[in-house]
Order: sequence, then structure tokens, then C-alpha cells
Amino acid sequence: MSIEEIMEKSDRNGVTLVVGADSDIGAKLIETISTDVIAHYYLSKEKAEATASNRDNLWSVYGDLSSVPGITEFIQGVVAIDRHISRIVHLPSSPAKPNRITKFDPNRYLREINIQVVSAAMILQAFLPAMVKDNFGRIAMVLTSYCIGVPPKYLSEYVSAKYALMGLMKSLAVEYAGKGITINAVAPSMTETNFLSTLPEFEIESTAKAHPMGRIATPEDIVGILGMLLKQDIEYMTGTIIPITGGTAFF
Amino acid sequence: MSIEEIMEKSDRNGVTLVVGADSDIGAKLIETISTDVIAHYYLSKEKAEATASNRDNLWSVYGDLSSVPGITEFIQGVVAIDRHISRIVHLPSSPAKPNRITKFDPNRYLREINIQVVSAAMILQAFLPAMVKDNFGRIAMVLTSYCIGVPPKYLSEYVSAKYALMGLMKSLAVEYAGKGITINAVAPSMTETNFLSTLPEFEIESTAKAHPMGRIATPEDIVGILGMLLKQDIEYMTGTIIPITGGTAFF
Amino acid sequence: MSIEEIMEKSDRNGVTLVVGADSDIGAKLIETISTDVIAHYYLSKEKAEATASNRDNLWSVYGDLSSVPGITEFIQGVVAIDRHISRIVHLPSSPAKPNRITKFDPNRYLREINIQVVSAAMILQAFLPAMVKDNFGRIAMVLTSYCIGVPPKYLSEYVSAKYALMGLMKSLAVEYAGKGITINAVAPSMTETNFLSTLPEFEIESTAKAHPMGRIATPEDIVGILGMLLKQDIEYMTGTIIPITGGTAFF
Amino acid sequence: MSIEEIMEKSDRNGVTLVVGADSDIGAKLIETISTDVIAHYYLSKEKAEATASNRDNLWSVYGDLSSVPGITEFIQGVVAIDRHISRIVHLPSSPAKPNRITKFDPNRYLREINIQVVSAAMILQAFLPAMVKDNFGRIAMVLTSYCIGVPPKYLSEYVSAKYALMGLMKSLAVEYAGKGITINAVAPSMTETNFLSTLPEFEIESTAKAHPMGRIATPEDIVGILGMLLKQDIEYMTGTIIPITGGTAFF
Amino acid sequence: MNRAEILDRVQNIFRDIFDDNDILITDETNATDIEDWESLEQINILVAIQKEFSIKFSIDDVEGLENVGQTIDLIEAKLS
Amino acid sequence: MNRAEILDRVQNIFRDIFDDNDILITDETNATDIEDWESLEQINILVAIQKEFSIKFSIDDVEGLENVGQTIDLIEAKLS
Amino acid sequence: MNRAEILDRVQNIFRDIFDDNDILITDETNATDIEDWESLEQINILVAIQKEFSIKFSIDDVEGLENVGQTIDLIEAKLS
Amino acid sequence: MNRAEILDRVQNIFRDIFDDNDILITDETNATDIEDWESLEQINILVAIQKEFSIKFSIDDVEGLENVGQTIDLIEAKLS
Repeated sequence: MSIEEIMEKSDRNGVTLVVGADSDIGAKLIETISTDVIAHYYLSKEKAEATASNRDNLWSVYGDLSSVPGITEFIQGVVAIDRHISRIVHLPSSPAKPNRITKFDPNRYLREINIQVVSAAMILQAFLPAMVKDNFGRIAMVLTSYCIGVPPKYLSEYVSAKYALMGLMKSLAVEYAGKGITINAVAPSMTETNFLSTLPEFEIESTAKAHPMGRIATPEDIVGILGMLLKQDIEYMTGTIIPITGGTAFF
Repeated sequence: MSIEEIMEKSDRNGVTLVVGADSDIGAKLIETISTDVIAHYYLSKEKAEATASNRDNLWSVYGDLSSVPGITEFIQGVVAIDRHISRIVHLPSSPAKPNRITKFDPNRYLREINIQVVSAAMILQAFLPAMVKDNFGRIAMVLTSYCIGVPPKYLSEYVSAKYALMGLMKSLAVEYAGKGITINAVAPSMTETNFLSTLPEFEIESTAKAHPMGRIATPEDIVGILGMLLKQDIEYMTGTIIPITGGTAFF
Repeated sequence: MSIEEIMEKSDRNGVTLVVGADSDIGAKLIETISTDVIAHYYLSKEKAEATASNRDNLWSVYGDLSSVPGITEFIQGVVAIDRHISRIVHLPSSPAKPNRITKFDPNRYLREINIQVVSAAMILQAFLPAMVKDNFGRIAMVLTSYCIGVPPKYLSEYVSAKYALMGLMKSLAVEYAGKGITINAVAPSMTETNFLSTLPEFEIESTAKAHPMGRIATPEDIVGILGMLLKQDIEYMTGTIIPITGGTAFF
Repeated sequence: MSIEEIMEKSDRNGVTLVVGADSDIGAKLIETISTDVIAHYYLSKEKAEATASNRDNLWSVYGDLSSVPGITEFIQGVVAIDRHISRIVHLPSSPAKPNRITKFDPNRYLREINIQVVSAAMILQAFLPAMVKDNFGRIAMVLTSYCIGVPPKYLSEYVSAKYALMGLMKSLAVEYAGKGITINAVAPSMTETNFLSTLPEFEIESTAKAHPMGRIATPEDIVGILGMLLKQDIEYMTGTIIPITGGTAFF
Repeated sequence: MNRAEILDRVQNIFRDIFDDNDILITDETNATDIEDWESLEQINILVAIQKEFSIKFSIDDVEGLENVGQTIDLIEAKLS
Repeated sequence: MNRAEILDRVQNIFRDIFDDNDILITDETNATDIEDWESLEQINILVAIQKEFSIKFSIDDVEGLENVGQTIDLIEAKLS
Repeated sequence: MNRAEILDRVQNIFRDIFDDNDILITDETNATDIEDWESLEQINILVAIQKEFSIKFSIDDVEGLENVGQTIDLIEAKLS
Repeated sequence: MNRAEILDRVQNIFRDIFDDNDILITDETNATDIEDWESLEQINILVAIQKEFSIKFSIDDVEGLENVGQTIDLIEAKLS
């Protein structure tokens, strides 16, 4: 890279927008980011306000992503903060709840599509143009190892929504390749987070016991890779999905 | 297979439900099926009625799949015909229209999710239980080669919806493996159908010219494989996606 | 397709060369081919001669594929029969024998590379040019479901050789796309053949018991798909790998 | 991780063995490793000796990997240095030279299999047991983006050898999962290295011109990811292949 | 709580999960007796039992449960 | 229709497609002069031109068009 | 053949498979006692036992064998 | 070097690359005239020409060469 380019890029931190900071992965990630952060919460307004006061370079915004108006309102909230956003990490999803297709609920499914996919599309629609002008952006999304190979039984709504997000991620990676913007994703297997609350402990135990490493993934395992994807000098990697599964699923 | 099983399976034709018979692929497929067919149309009620009169073992049902009530009404229409459905081919989608993500329209996207994915989920929810009782079913879906590897630019809405359908297909293949039901898909590259009307001819020409075989796919190329996936004795293949691309995309 | 093309293609049966007819899949496949067949045997010369006498449109050739001179000699044997070969099915491999990498034997591995990969390359090198002149050819190879996703433990030599064959298959599919020649493969999971003799019965039982369909694959399951890949009118499919696994592995 | 584990792991640097340090990627990688390094060279003995003198914590070993005896001798040379090896980076390969399958040369191909695959298998066979005892190891291999999706024409020997290495990598990742050892790979697209010398400049220019980023990959692009794969705390990622292609190929 | 009472409560859980008020279970009842009794239902049954009796199962508790009888033995053990 | 009229109509197409009424095009104008003029816009421009002048392009017509001038030459040829 | 003789022959099988002539096994010996006793070795041990005693195991026989003692019980049962 | 000499030397390159000593090329000869003249051979021809005439091509030089004549024009330009 020429000196000019280095200079030009030297001030490329900007703000990192973490969508879905409610999840333990989001929370852990924010801890590792010393620069300015805008944290989005959707589970609890209180948590959002609480966090805001913790750190002076952290803004927090509550937003219900389960409907188009909610997403629009959230984006307006972020815009109101009036800072250039150079990095976006997209984590929101509902906890995966096992269900047979015979219990398929179209409204619950469309709600999930809003939370995971429409939110990603509308947020990127809003903030990518400024990244293009700046010729720099880093986007990271959180998929699931269920997007790799044979998915588990009884999670068709969740898996389908994650696939929709995967397709969006790849399409946009291609659309923005060569504009200084990378769009990548991680695909973790079962991870120790508050989202596991919907599963009985013996199920989690049994997954850990069956895993060659004898444990499920931790937020730290995920955050380390997410951080790498946000690095300025990781610029030739886009559209990729990084399995974080301890060898239980990969391409 | 024991004689008993063969006997038991000997009368396993039942009715084939073709969802999205408007497409030239659907039309061509129906020609190749001599047994009873229920054809679904969503572009034109007239076409639906016209076809009905062509053949005495063909029923046709019009149905708007772009909303949950529309899908529900369509399913009721099929149920009203009161025949056991043993095979389902799922083809509905809107023609892929190139667009930047900056022109993303959430309602158009959710409409596409309904047409392609919610329709598939609700239809299978309705008809899989009878197939399970019969211990036999063949489901085939039509994806796109854009679901393989690097997708084209400017089709993020379409690609994301097809990915959602792919995730649903794989999940259900696993959920119904071992119940006599196979669920597979084809992934064709650009195919000569009425759906190309949204693309300028010079674009289609240029795709054909750039293809190693000097042509795009034909409905015949696709129907041959779909027919194979519906065969009774192809019972150990499920969850698979068959690229039909003349070597331009594969796993 | 124009009438001319149809005419031109009307007599496109030619001879089918089945390399590795020792395997039950190869044997079963040959039964289904009524046109001329050249069958290659490498386990037993006797078996080769025996088969030859069974059928008047079947030639059989013994050939040791474990070394380059052996492969060369085999090819000369086929050439000596002096018939135009329009289809090749490639099945040879040693039975997969579990082993730790700490017991890796380079010579055994290179022998396997010869049997599976070098044989395929040299045979295609010998017979593809005539297919190109004829603007028609169908090649089908037998890989393994272990080439999909996470491979099993302790089969690194076997899996690596099959991957090498997979890479060759894809490369040649691209090299010959648009010359009337398709090159595809099947990827079966554990199949009931003589090759299982190296595994204890309780292992096979346990695989069958763990399979959602309660059984491992049969040669019939595989032959049905191989036959489809050899069909003249399946011309827009090349470079593909078809998993035949009952839903236990797919892309 | 408990304090004990952290303590136990605190001294886990050991020596990094870089096999194929002749390549610019290998050279650049070594620059970034401050801890002890054993560098393997196979193109020039001189280069090997020269490098040895540059740095006091770097040993260099010449080794011809194109034959089993050569590989054995090389391993003995490394063993003679008598240091615990905790990390291995495997880069050796011949420059990809375009060729039709009709020009296939079995001996050249088997030579490539030795250089790339047999060398990896024998080296890991030699050094994995000590890593297992230490419950720690990091292995990184260099594949190619040609292992993803549709390979380029006329590189069947090279692609097949890389696939063989990919199959070995995945198999060993599974065999060693849960033993503290991760085995991963990068899959770069065309990269600015001395290996491009076999391609005419106008070809390289044309690849760069056609790339959305207007450039091919640089050794820096690759080394950044390789370094991440060697990190001690990246322990839940194994068997993965990371595409480094600027969005031109991914899974 | 005696075994009969436990069986009765567990039966209600089964009727609820399988939407079938005619289900009658005995110690011998197992997955082959009730259609749709697969991994998902087994988990749901165990979760419902945890709630119903305010007990908690470990993986070792629930691995290899083969019929209703063994499940009730387990509940009894947890309650005692 | 003379060249000036064609240029004028084509300019309106550009203004419409790029949502920018200040766009001024000349024979020399090419993709580097207008931000966002990428493959997608090029196709939309050509499609709009086909409609506007009720002409039809073949792949050979549109391959390798390098600037507005060449595009207008093509339109003139089609119209004559 | 008495239990001691069986144990002795099985011990030789272990010594052979683990390339270690000092291995001493008892009824309590299990996979945690011998490094490298993983799925692959378990299968090789069972196959060697089938040969050694010319007996044949079914999946139900070998599932859930937890230690040498249970294995020897199985052999005895097969031989009787 | 005159055009005839260049053509002659290029013809030798063609004969060598296509293993065919009967090949006769003219300015009009193009990829459709010679079987197997595909991307790979085109590159090999250009590389051989670079060596033969000790000249160097850029991507702009070689893009869109349609026949032997254009190739020889290019060589002449490079040599002058």
C-alpha cells in the first residue's frame, strides 16, 4: 500500500454499529471495541439505557426490529446520533425454538424474517452509501453452523431465516466488492449465551458432551473472529462464512 | 425390498400437485406426467380455467400466494378436490428483477418471501401428514444456480428469498427422512421461459454467448431432472440440490 | 434441437466402458446396460474371463491400475477391442480401511492415487479425443459422501484420494463443457457391496441402525442415478456431484 | 478458561515450522513471526543457507519433497534440530502450469502429489504426536481458490493435487479435534508471488483488471489470515477453509 | 407423592403434548407405542416433567430412558 | 430525427435513471464521468433507449459501447 | 475355556493393538486407562476378539461395553 | 524485419504449438480456422511470439486480437 493510501486510511475508525447488543456475543464484542460504538438493544429498553451510561463513547438505541415501522424508527434513531458509521455487526435473532413444520406459524416466521433479514437489508440500505463515499466499510453478520451441510431437525423456521440472511450477505458482498467494503459472516455452533435459555440444560449438556472438544462455543470464541473481520487491513476477504464449530461442521 | 413392500408400493402414483404451473417449466413438466395432476396458477385465472378443460385427469386451481390469506385459500381449494397428494413440485417465484440494495423495498421482499417460502411451508404443512401416513411422498423444488457459490450483482431480494427456500428444503428433508418422503431441488442457471420477459433480449443473448454450450437452459433440461426426483424408486436421495447449469456453477 | 442434430445424435449409443466392474455397483450397472459394454476387472482375472462369456455384447479386460505401466497396458487392451467408446463409468478404489495418520504409508497412498485418480486421468486422456470428434460423451465417476462436509475419522488416505478424483472430475467437466461431453459423479454413503468386507458386520449394522432410513445404500440406489447421468438427453448437467445418502450428507 | 488452563497454556509458543518458505507468502509470514522458526526451502539450497544466517532464532533446512526418500530426509533434518514444534504452516507446491488433460503426465502429477500431499501427511505423522502430548498445536495449509466452486480450465493436475490436500486437511482436523490441535487452510485467488513467473504478464494484468478490486491478492492479504489461524486463542476453529479472493470465490 | 399420582400427572403431560386426551400410559409404554414420540417430543415431555414436579434433570439422568416406568423411577428418585 | 434531438432525448433518459436533472452529456461522456454508471445502469439506459426510440438492440450492437457518442451513432444507424 | 484364559488371550490382543507388551488388563480396565483407546481401537479389539475366539458380535452385543470385564462376560456368553 | 518474415516466423510458432507442420496461416486466419485454437493456445502463441521477437505485450495489446493479421500488425508496431 502506498504512503498516500496509508495516510488516507489512517483515520478510518469511525463508529461501529452493533445491532443486537442484547446477545452475550454482542455485549462481549462491545467490550473489545475501544473506539466509538452505537449499541442496539431490542429485548429491553432498560438495558439499553443502562448501558448508555456505562461508557462515554457508547450510544445505545432501543429498537423493535420485528416490523418494518420498528426498523425504520430504529434507523432514524441511529441517524439522529449523527456520526459516520464505518462498521456494522449484525446479530439480532430470536432464540431457536424446536418445532415441527406441522406447527409452522407464518406470522412468527415473517416476524423472524423481519428481525434477521429485513433489518439487515434496511440498515445496510441506510448506511452503505456513506461507506461507499468513504471507500471504506466492514460488515460482519452472525449466521449459524446450521447453515452448513445437514441442518438439525425441527428448526425449519430459524434455519430458513438464517439462510435468507446468508443469501443477502453474499449478494451484497458481491455488490460492494471493489468499493472498499467487505461483508462477511461467522457461523458458530451452539454457543453459551442467554439465547440458550429456551433449551433445557440437559440438552445443552448433551451437546457439549457429544462435542469432540467436550464443550460448546463461548462468546470469546466468536468475538475473536468477528474482531478480525472488522480489521481495516483485512480487505481482500468478502462474502465468506467462517465456521466456528470445533470441527463439527465446515464447508 | 421384500415382495410385500413392492406390493405395498405398487399403487403409489396418487396425484401430483404442481405449484406455479404458469412457468414454462411447470407447463412442460405437466405434459410429461400422465397420471393425475393438480395444477396451480397464480398469474392468470383464465389460464387456470383454460388448462382445466384440456385434460380429464387435470384439475387446476388459481391462487394468489403473495399473502398468507391467499395461500390459505389456495390450500382450501386443493383440499376441496379431495384427492390424496403423493407428489408436490414447487415452482412459484417472481421474475428476478435487477436492483441495487439502495432500492430495497421491504414489502416487495416480504411479498416474494410469501410467494416462494411461506407458500412452500404452508402447503407442505397441509399435505405432508397424509404422505407420512402413506409412508410415501416426493417433493421437488426449483431453486436457482444463484444459490451456488458467488451470486450475481443486484439480485439480493431474489437471491435471499431463494436461499430461504433452500434452507426450508434442507430442514424438511431431514425432518422427513425415514418416513418414505424425499425432498430435493434443482438449481438451474438462466432458463428460456416466460420469466425472462423482464430482461432485455441482448442480455439473454449475451448470457447464451458467454456460456460454454452457447445456449441457456431449456425447460426440457430442467424437466428431465425433476421427473427423476419424482420417481418412486429414487428413495435414497433427499435434501440434495442438483445444479443444471452446463458447467457454469456446481458445488 | 434441430432435426439435423437429432439425426446426427440418433445413433449415439456406442460402447460403455465400465472401469472397476468388480464392485457390486459396477456389476449391477452392467446388468442395466443393454448396449455394448467393455467391463474392466482388477481384482480377479478369472472373474474377468468368466463374465466375458456371459454376454455376446460384453468384452472384459483385466487390468492392474495400481501402477502407471499397469494402467497403460489396460488402456492398450481396451484400444485393441477397437470400438468407439461414448460412455465411461469410473468406479475403481480399494476398500476404505480405517487407520490413524500416524500409520500413514506413502506407498499405499500413492498406490490408491494410481488406482483412483491416475487411472481416471490416463483413461480419459486416451478416450476423450474421440468423444470430442463425435461431439458426444458421458462420463460418470463414483466418489463418496465422505467428500461432503465433515469426513469420518481415520480414513485420511481414502478421503484424500477421493478428493483428488473430485478435483479432477470438476476440472475436466469445465475443460470439456461445450464439446458435447458431460462429466459428473455420485457421492454415496456406505453401500452394501463386497467392498464392505473390510468392516466388521457390527459396524455396518450400527451404521444402518443410526441411519434415518434404517438401512445403508444398495447398489440399486446408486445405479439408478448413474444411469440417469449416462442418458443422452441429460446434456446440460456437468461437473455436478449427486449425494446419495438418505439425507445424512448433502451440499 | 480457568486460571489453571491459562497458566498451563501461557508458555505455548514453541517453534513454528514453515514448509515451503521459498514462496513469497512463506517469506512474508516468517517476517511476522518473532518466535523461533524452522524454515524449509526446496527451490534453492543457497537461499536456505543464506536465510539461516539472517536471524538467530531461525533454522533453515533444505529438502526435496518430490519423492518419499527426499521427504524422509527432510524430516530427519528437522528432527535433528531437536526442538518441540507447536505450529506448522504448509505451503509447498509447484507453480500452476496450464495444460490440457490430453497432455497429462502421470509422473509429473505424482511428483506434485508428493510435494503437496505426501509431504504434508508424512510431516504431520512425524510431529503431531508431540503436539498431542502437549495438548496444543496449530496447523495451517495453503490451498487455492480453485478448490472452491468451478475451477479454471487446463489446471487439472494442480487442482486435483490441491483437492487431495484439502481432503487430507479436513480428515486430520476431525482426527485431532479435541486434542488441542487445530488444522485449517486458506484458499487465496491469484497472488503476487514468485510463483506467477510461469504466467505471462498480460495474463496477470488481465486477471487484475477483471477483479472487482482491480488487483490480485498480495502476500500480506494471505499472511494476515495465516497469522490468525496460528493464534493460541483461536481454538474452536478447525477444518475450515478461508477464501481470500476479494469476493470472486467463496462457499 | 405416590407412584400412581406421579403416573397420573405424567399421563396428563402426555395427553397435552400429543394433543390426545385418550392416551393411557403404563410403566411399559415406550416410544414405539405412541406415534410421533420422537426426539423432539421426548425433550418436551422431560421439560414439562421438570416444571410439573419442580425437579431438574442432568444428561446422565435422561440418557437411555427406555419407557415410562424408568421415567417415573427417575422422578421418584428426584423427589425423595 | 437529427443528432441533437437524439442527444437531447438520451440526456433525459440519463437524468431519469440517475435521478439527477443537472446531468449534461456529450459524445465524450462515459462511465467514468458519472458516478454509479455501472453494468446495471448501462442495461437500464439501453432498455430505456429501446423504448424511447422503439428500436431493438442485439448483443453485437451493444457490446463495447464506450461512450455516449457511440451510443448515439448506434441509435442513428438503427433509425435510418 | 475359563475366565482367566480368556482374560489372558484378550490381554495379548491389547498388547498387540497398542504395541505395548507391558499392558496389564483387569475387569475394571476401560478406555480412560489406556491412552489411544478410542473408537478405532475399540473396533480393532472387537474384530481381533472375533477372530481369536471364532465368535461373531452383533451391534447389540457390543453397544455400551464399558470395560474389559463386560467384554469378557460377552465372550463367555458367546462361547457357552 | 518485413511483414513476410514475421508471418513466416509466426507460422513456425503455430506449427510448433499445434504439432502440425502443414499449417498455413494468412492475415485472415483466426480461431475458427484451426481446431483446438482456444484460450490456452492463444496464450501460448502470444508467449512464444514474445520470446521469438523479444518483445513484451500488455493486456491492452492482446485484448481483442481477432486474427493473424492483427497479431502481425501488433508485432510490427512493437518492433518499430
